[in-house]
Amino acid sequence: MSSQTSGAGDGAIVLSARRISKSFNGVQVLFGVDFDLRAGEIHALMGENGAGKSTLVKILSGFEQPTSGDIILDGHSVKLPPNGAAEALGIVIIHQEFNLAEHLTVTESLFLGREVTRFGVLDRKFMRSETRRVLDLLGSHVDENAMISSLSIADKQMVEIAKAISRDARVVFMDEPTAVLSREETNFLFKQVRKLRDQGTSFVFVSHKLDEVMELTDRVTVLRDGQWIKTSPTSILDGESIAQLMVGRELSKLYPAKREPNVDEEIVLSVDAVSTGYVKDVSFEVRKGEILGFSGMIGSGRTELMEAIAGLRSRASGEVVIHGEAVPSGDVHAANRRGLAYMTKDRKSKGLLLNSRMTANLTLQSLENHGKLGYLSPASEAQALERARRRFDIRVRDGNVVAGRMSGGNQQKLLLAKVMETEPEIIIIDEPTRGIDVGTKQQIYHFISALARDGRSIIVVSSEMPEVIGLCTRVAVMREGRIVGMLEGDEISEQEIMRYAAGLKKKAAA
Amino acid sequence: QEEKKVTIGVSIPAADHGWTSGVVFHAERVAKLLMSQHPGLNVIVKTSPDPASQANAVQDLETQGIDALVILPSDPDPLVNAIKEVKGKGTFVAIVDRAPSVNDNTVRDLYVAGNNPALGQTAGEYIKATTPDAEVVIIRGLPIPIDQQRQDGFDKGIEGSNVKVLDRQFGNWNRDDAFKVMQDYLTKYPKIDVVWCQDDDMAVGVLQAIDQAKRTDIQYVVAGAGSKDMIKKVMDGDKMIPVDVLYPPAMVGTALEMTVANFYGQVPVRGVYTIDATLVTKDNAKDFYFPDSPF
Amino acid sequence: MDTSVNEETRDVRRRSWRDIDLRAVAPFAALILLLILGALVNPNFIGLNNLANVATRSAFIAIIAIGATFVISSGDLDLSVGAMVAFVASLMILFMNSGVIADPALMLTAAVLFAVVAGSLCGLANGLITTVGRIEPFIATLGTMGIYRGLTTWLSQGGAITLKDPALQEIYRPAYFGSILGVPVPIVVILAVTCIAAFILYRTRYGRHVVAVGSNADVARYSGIPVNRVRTIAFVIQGLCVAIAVLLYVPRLGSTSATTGILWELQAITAVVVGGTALKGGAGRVWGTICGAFILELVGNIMLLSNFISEYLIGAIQGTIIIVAMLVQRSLVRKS
Amino acid sequence: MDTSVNEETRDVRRRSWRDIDLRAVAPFAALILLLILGALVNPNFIGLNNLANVATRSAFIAIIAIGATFVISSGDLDLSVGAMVAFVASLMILFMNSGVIADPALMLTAAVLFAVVAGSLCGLANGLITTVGRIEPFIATLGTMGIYRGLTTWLSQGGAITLKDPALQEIYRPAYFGSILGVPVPIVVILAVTCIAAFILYRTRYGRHVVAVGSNADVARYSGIPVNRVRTIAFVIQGLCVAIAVLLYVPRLGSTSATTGILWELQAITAVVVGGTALKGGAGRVWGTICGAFILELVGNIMLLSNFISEYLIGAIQGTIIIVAMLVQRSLVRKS
Ligand SMILES: Nc1ncnc2c1ncn2[C@@H]1O[C@H](COP(=O)(O)OP(=O)(O)OP(=O)(O)O)[C@@H](O)[C@H]1O
Ligand SMILES: Nc1ncnc2c1ncn2[C@@H]1O[C@H](COP(=O)(O)OP(=O)(O)OP(=O)(O)O)[C@@H](O)[C@H]1O
Ligand SMILES: [Mg+2]
Ligand SMILES: [Mg+2]
Repeated sequence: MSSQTSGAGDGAIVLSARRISKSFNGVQVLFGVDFDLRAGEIHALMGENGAGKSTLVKILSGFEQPTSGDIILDGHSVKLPPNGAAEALGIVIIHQEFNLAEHLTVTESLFLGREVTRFGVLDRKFMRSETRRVLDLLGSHVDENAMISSLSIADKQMVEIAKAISRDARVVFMDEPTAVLSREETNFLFKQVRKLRDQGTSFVFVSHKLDEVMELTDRVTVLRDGQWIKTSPTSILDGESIAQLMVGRELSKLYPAKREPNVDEEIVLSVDAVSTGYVKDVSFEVRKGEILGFSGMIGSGRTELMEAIAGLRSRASGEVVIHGEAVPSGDVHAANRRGLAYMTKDRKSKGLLLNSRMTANLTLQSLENHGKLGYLSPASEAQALERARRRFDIRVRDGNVVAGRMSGGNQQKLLLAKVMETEPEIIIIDEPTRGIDVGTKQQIYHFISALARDGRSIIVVSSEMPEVIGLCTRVAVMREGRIVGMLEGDEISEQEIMRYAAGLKKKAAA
Repeated sequence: QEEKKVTIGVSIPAADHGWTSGVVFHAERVAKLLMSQHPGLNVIVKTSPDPASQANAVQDLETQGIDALVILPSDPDPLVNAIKEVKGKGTFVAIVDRAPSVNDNTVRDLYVAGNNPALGQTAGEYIKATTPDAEVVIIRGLPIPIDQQRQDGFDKGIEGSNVKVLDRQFGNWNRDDAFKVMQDYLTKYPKIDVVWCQDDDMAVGVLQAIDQAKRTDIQYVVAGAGSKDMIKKVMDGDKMIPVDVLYPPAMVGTALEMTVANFYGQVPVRGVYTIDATLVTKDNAKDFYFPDSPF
Repeated sequence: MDTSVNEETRDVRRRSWRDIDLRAVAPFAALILLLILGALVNPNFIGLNNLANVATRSAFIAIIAIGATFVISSGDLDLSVGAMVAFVASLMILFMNSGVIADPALMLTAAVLFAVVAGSLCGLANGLITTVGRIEPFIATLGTMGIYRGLTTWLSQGGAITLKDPALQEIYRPAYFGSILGVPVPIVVILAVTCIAAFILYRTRYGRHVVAVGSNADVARYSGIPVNRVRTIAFVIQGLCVAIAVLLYVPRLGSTSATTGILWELQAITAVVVGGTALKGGAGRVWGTICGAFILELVGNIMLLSNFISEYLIGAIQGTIIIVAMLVQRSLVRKS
Repeated sequence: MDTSVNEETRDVRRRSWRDIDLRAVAPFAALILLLILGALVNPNFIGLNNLANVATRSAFIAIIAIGATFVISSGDLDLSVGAMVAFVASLMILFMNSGVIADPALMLTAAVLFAVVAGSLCGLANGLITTVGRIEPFIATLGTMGIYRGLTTWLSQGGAITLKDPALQEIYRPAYFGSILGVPVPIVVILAVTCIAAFILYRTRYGRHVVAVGSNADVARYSGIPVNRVRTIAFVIQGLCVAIAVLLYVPRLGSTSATTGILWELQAITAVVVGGTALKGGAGRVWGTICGAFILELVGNIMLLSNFISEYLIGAIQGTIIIVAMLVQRSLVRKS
C-alpha cells in the first residue's frame, strides 16, 4: 500500500506551469497558478468544486490555452497543440466528462484517431486483441465489440481509462477517474498506475476521495478559488489537513448521526420479485423515513433495477407498489405521480441539458410548480434557483453559464437540486456525491439525513462504500442482477459488503 | 421620333421542361424584336415556377407600373384573382394558352389560345385514321387541368373507332420519368401498337426505351408541341415519328405582338384568337422548323 | 468577496446578453442588408406598397414555418406541409362547394372549422406515425407527403378544384385582400400567430418541454417528460399552422390543384433555418423564423424587380444570396 | 467466478451481434416483401427482364445515394445532388460538343475525366461552404442547388443540351445499354461502387473517422481527427458519385435539360434512410443504401405494372408502401 517506495521525491521536473491564469468570457477562474510535475510521481490535485482543477489540467494538456503564463516541458517553454495533439508529446488526459462517441465500439473508441492499418486497411484483429489486453489489465469485463451506447457509465469510464493507459505516455492526467468506480475497479486501476509510475510515467490525479489520494499519491497540490494554496508530500499530510486546506475551515463530522427508523413505520415502497433483462427476482421494502443503501460492483445491476422501479425501463415480471398502489411497468409518470423520483448518475447524457442554463435545467422536472395553466413565471423560477444555489452550494462565477460549462461537481449539485425540486416522497439517488468535494459532501449528507427525518424515504445507490456505511441504516448488496445480501446495524462494514459483492458470501434477501 | 412610352409585363412559367423553355425563348426573342422596333416600348419578362409565385410576379410587375400584362398562367384558375386585380386597375390583359374556367372580358382583353383539347383530338384522329384497331398506351403530363383537357380531346378524337387505350400514366413532362413509364409499359403489355405521349420531351425517353427493349410491335409514337428535334425527325421521315402535333410555344410571341399592336397600331385588339393544333407531317414540317430555338 | 462575485455576475450577464442578442439579431441584420440591396436595385422596391405586398405574400410560408419551428425544435422534421396545404385546401373548397349549408356566412364559419380540424388531423397522423411507429420523421412525412398529394390529385381528378359560389367568394375575399386599420389581414395574422407561438414556446411548460425533447430526448425522458406526446403535439401545431395558411390561401387564389404548395416544405424549413433555429433541434427562434420567411420572399421580389438579371440565372443568384446572407449572420455572431 | 462472467459476456456478445445483423438485414426483408407483392400484382414483374430494367434504372439514384451515405454518416446533408447531376452532365455534353479533340475515343476519355473533375469540384465547393463557412449543410447545399441548377438553365438557355456527334454517341452508348457477361453495365457499376464504398467506410481509417465525426464531432476533434477535412472529403466523395452517375446518365438519353435530376436529392436521401442509415449521422450502411434505392425504384415499378390503381392515386399508394416498409423494418428490429 505504501506509495513512498519509489524515488518519486527527486525525479526531474517534466512539466510545469508558471503563473498560469485563465479567463472564460472575461471571468477569471485561475489566478497565476504554479505547478510542477516530476518524472515518475503521482501528483494529486485537490480543491473544492469549481476551484479550477479541471481547467488547469486541460491547460496542461493543450485542450485550453492559458490567458497568460507559461507551460514548461522538459525545461523549455512550449505552446501545447490543441485538441489532443499534445499526445504526440506524450501527454494524455482522462477527461472528467468522458469523450466517447456513442456509435463506435469499444475497440474503435480506444483507437480513435490512431487506428492501426496494414497496407491502408484497418487491422481490426490486432486492434481488438490489443483492446482486450488493456481491458484485462484493468480487470474490466467490458466486451471489446460492444457499442459504447450500450455500456453503463462505469464501463464507459473504464474504456476512457483504458484509452489513456494504452497510449505510450510520459504524463497522464486523470480527472476524477474513480468517481463512478467501485473499490474493486479502483484497486485494479491503482495497480496499473503504480506499475507505470515505477516505469517513469508521471500522473496527475484529481479526486475528491481523500482516502484514495492518501493511498496513491506522492505529492498533493491544493487549489482554492483558482489560486495555488500549497504543494507538499502526501506523507506529511492527513485527510483532515487536506480537507482543511481545500475548504479553508475546519470540517466537522462528515456524516450525521444515524437514526434507525421505527419498525412499525408504514412501508412506502415495496418491490416484489422484479426482473428485467439482467436483474433477476429482486424483492425489498422501504419504510417511511428510512435510508436504504445499495452497494455492489460495476454492472451488478443496481442502475437497471432502480430504473425499472422508477418506470424508466419496463419490467419483465414483478410488482412495484408505492403506498399500497401497484405501479404499471415502464410508466415514469405513474411513479412520479405517486411521489417517487429517480436521480440518474449519468448526468451528461441523461441528467442535464448541457446547452441550457441553470434555471431551465433546475425546473425542468417540476415546471408545474412555477405557474398556472402551463404558463411559467420567471420570477418563481428565479426564486427556485436562488434557493437551490443556497441549499446545494452551487458555485458558478458566471450565472448565465450553460450547464455543460459548469465544473463537474457543480453539475452534480444542480442535478441533485433538480430532482429535489419535485419534492418527492421516495427518492432514489444514484451516486449522490459523484465528483463532489468534501465540504459539500458533508452538506449533502446532512441534507439527505434531514429529508429522512422529515419522513421521506431515500435509496442511496453508491459505489463509495464509506458513504453507504456512514449514511444508511440498511444496505442491500447486489451481484449479477440479484440482491445477495441485506445488511443491518453492526453488520454494515466494508469487509462484509465486499464479501457479498465478490460472491464469497450469500444469503437470502431480507 | 416621338413615340409614346409603353411598359408591358410578360409573366410566364419558368423553363421547367422543353415546352416552357420554348415559351421563354420566344417571349425573349419577340420582346427584343419589338423593343427595337418601338423605342418607347419596354417589355419586362418574368418567369415563375408555380402559381403562387406567379401571382407574386404579377403583383411585382404591377408595382413597377405596367400598361399591359401578357400572361401565360402556369395554372389558370388559381391566378384569376391576381389577374383580376391587375385588370381592375385598367391595365390591358392578354391571357395566353391556358384559360381560366371563367374566361370573359371581366378577366382579360385578349385571349390567345393554344388549343389543348385540339392537341389531344388531332392526335386521336390521326391514330384513328392511320391505325383504326390500334392498342395505345398514353403517357400523361402532370395532374393539372390542361393535361386533363388533352386527355378529353384525345378520347373525343378516337371516338367511334376500335382504338383501345391500354393504360394512362403520368410522366410529368420529364424525359427520365417517361423513359421509366415506357419501360414498364413494355414489360406490362406484350403488344403495343402506338404510343401517345403528347409532348416532345417525353418522346425522347419513350424512343430510347423502345430502342433498348428492341421491340418491333410499336408502329409509331405521337408526341406534340413542335420541338426542333421532333420536327426534324418528321422532316427526315423517321418511321417512329411520322407526325407531330403542333402546340407552338411561339404563341406567347404572337400574343405579345398583338398587345403591342393594340398600343401602337390603329385598331384596338380584343377578343379570342385561337392557334390551331396543326398536324405536322413530312410535307409541311419545314415550315415549323426553327433550328436556333433551344426547344 | 461576495460583492465582487456579484459584480462579476452582473458584468457577465450584460456581456452574455449581448452575445445572445447578436445571435437573435443576426437574421434581422441580413434582412436589413437585403432591404438596402433592394433599394439600390429598384426605387419602387422600398415603397410601402411593395413591402406590404411582399410581407403579405410571405404569409403562407411564414405561418407554415412557425409550425415547422416547433417540429424542428423538438428534433423532428415535416416534409409533408406543402402537400398538406393542397390537401386541406382541396377539402375545404369541396366542403364549401358541397352546399350543405345555405347561408354563406354560416357556411364559411363551418368551412373554417372544418379546415382547422382537417389540418390538425393531418398533423396528428404525421405525429403518430413518427412517434408511435418510430419511423424517422424524414421518411414518415415523405410518405404522408405522397399520400396527401396523391389524395389531392385524386380529389381533383387531375384538374383544379375551384370555389364555385360567388357569394361565398365575395365574403371570403377580404380574408386575404382586406386590411385592418390599414394593415393587410395576412400581416395581422402573421403577427398574431407569431405572438401566440412565441408565448407558447418561451413562456409555457409545453414550450420548455419541446426544447428539452429536442436538445436531448433522454434527459427529457429521465425528467418525466412524455416525450412522444410532446413530439406529437408539435406535429399537430404544425398541422394547425398549415390550416391557418390554407385559410389565407383559399381566398387568394380561390382554387387548388395537385401542384398547390409544391416545394413549400423546403421553403418553410429554409425559413426556419435562416431564422437561426438549428435543424438538430433543441432551440427555437420564432421571430427569426418570420424574419427568414420574409428574407426568402424578399430575395424573390428583388430578383423580379431587378431588370438586368437573365431570368435563366435567377435560381443561381437566389442561391448565392441565401448563402451570402448566412455568411453575414455567421460573421456577425462570430465577432461577438 | 471468472468463467461464469466470461460465459455471460459471450452471451451478451452473441445477443448484440444478432441485433446488429437484424438491423442490417431489415431493409432486405422489406425488399423481399416487395418482390412478393410485385409477383402477386403482375406475373411479368418477377421476370428477369423487368428486374434487370428496374435494377439498371435505379443506378443513378443508387450511386448518388452511396455518396450521400458518406455525407449523412458524417452528420451532414447534401441537397444539391440533383442539380449537380444536371450541371455536370451539361458541362460534359458541352465539352463533347465543343469538338476540341477530334478522335471520338480520346474525346470520350477526356470527357469522362472532365466530368469526374467537375463533380469533385462541385462537391468540394459544397464541403468548403459548409465547413469553412460554418453554414448548416441544409442551407449551404440548398444554395448551391440553386446555383448549379441556375447555371444549367443558363447554359441550356432553358432548353435541352444534346450530344451532337453521332460517332461519340455510338461508342458511348454501351456505357448504359451494354452488358458485361450478360449483366447490364449500370448494375456492374453499382456493385463496383458499392464494394469500394463499403471498403472505404468499413475498412479504412477515413471511414472510421467519418462515423466518429458524425457520431460526435467534439469527441472526434479531441481525438485529433481533422473534422473539417473529413467532412469536406465526404462531400467530395458525394461529388465523385454524382459524376459517376452522370457518366451513366449521358449515354442513356444523350441530352440534358434544366429539369434533369429534379428531386433526385430527395430520392437519394430517402434511399439512404430506408437503407437504415440514421439522418443524425454516426452510422453508415452502404449495402442498405443500395437496397433502399432498389426499393424505391421497385415501388414505382409495381405501381405501373398493377392494373387496378387509379393513376391519380399512385403517389398516395407509394407513400403508404414506404411507410409500411419502414414499419416492417422497425418491427423486425424491435423483436430482436
Ligand atoms: N468553457 C467554460 N466556459 C465558461 N466557464 C467555464 C468553462 N470551463 C470552466 N468554467 C468555469 O471555471 C470554473 C472552474 O471549473 P473547473 O471545471 O476547473 O473546476 P474543478 O475544480 O474541476 O471543479 P470540480 O471539482 O467540480 O470538477 C467554474 O466556475 C466553471 O464554471
Ligand atoms: N454479464 C452480463 N450479462 C448481461 N448484461 C450485463 C452483464 N454485465 C453487465 N450487463 C449490463 O450491465 C447493466 C447492469 O449495469 P447497471 O448499470 O445496472 O449496474 P450498476 O450496478 O449500476 O453498475 P454501474 O456502476 O456499472 O452502473 C445491465 O444493463 C446489463 O445489460
Ligand atoms: Mg473538474
Ligand atoms: Mg449503474
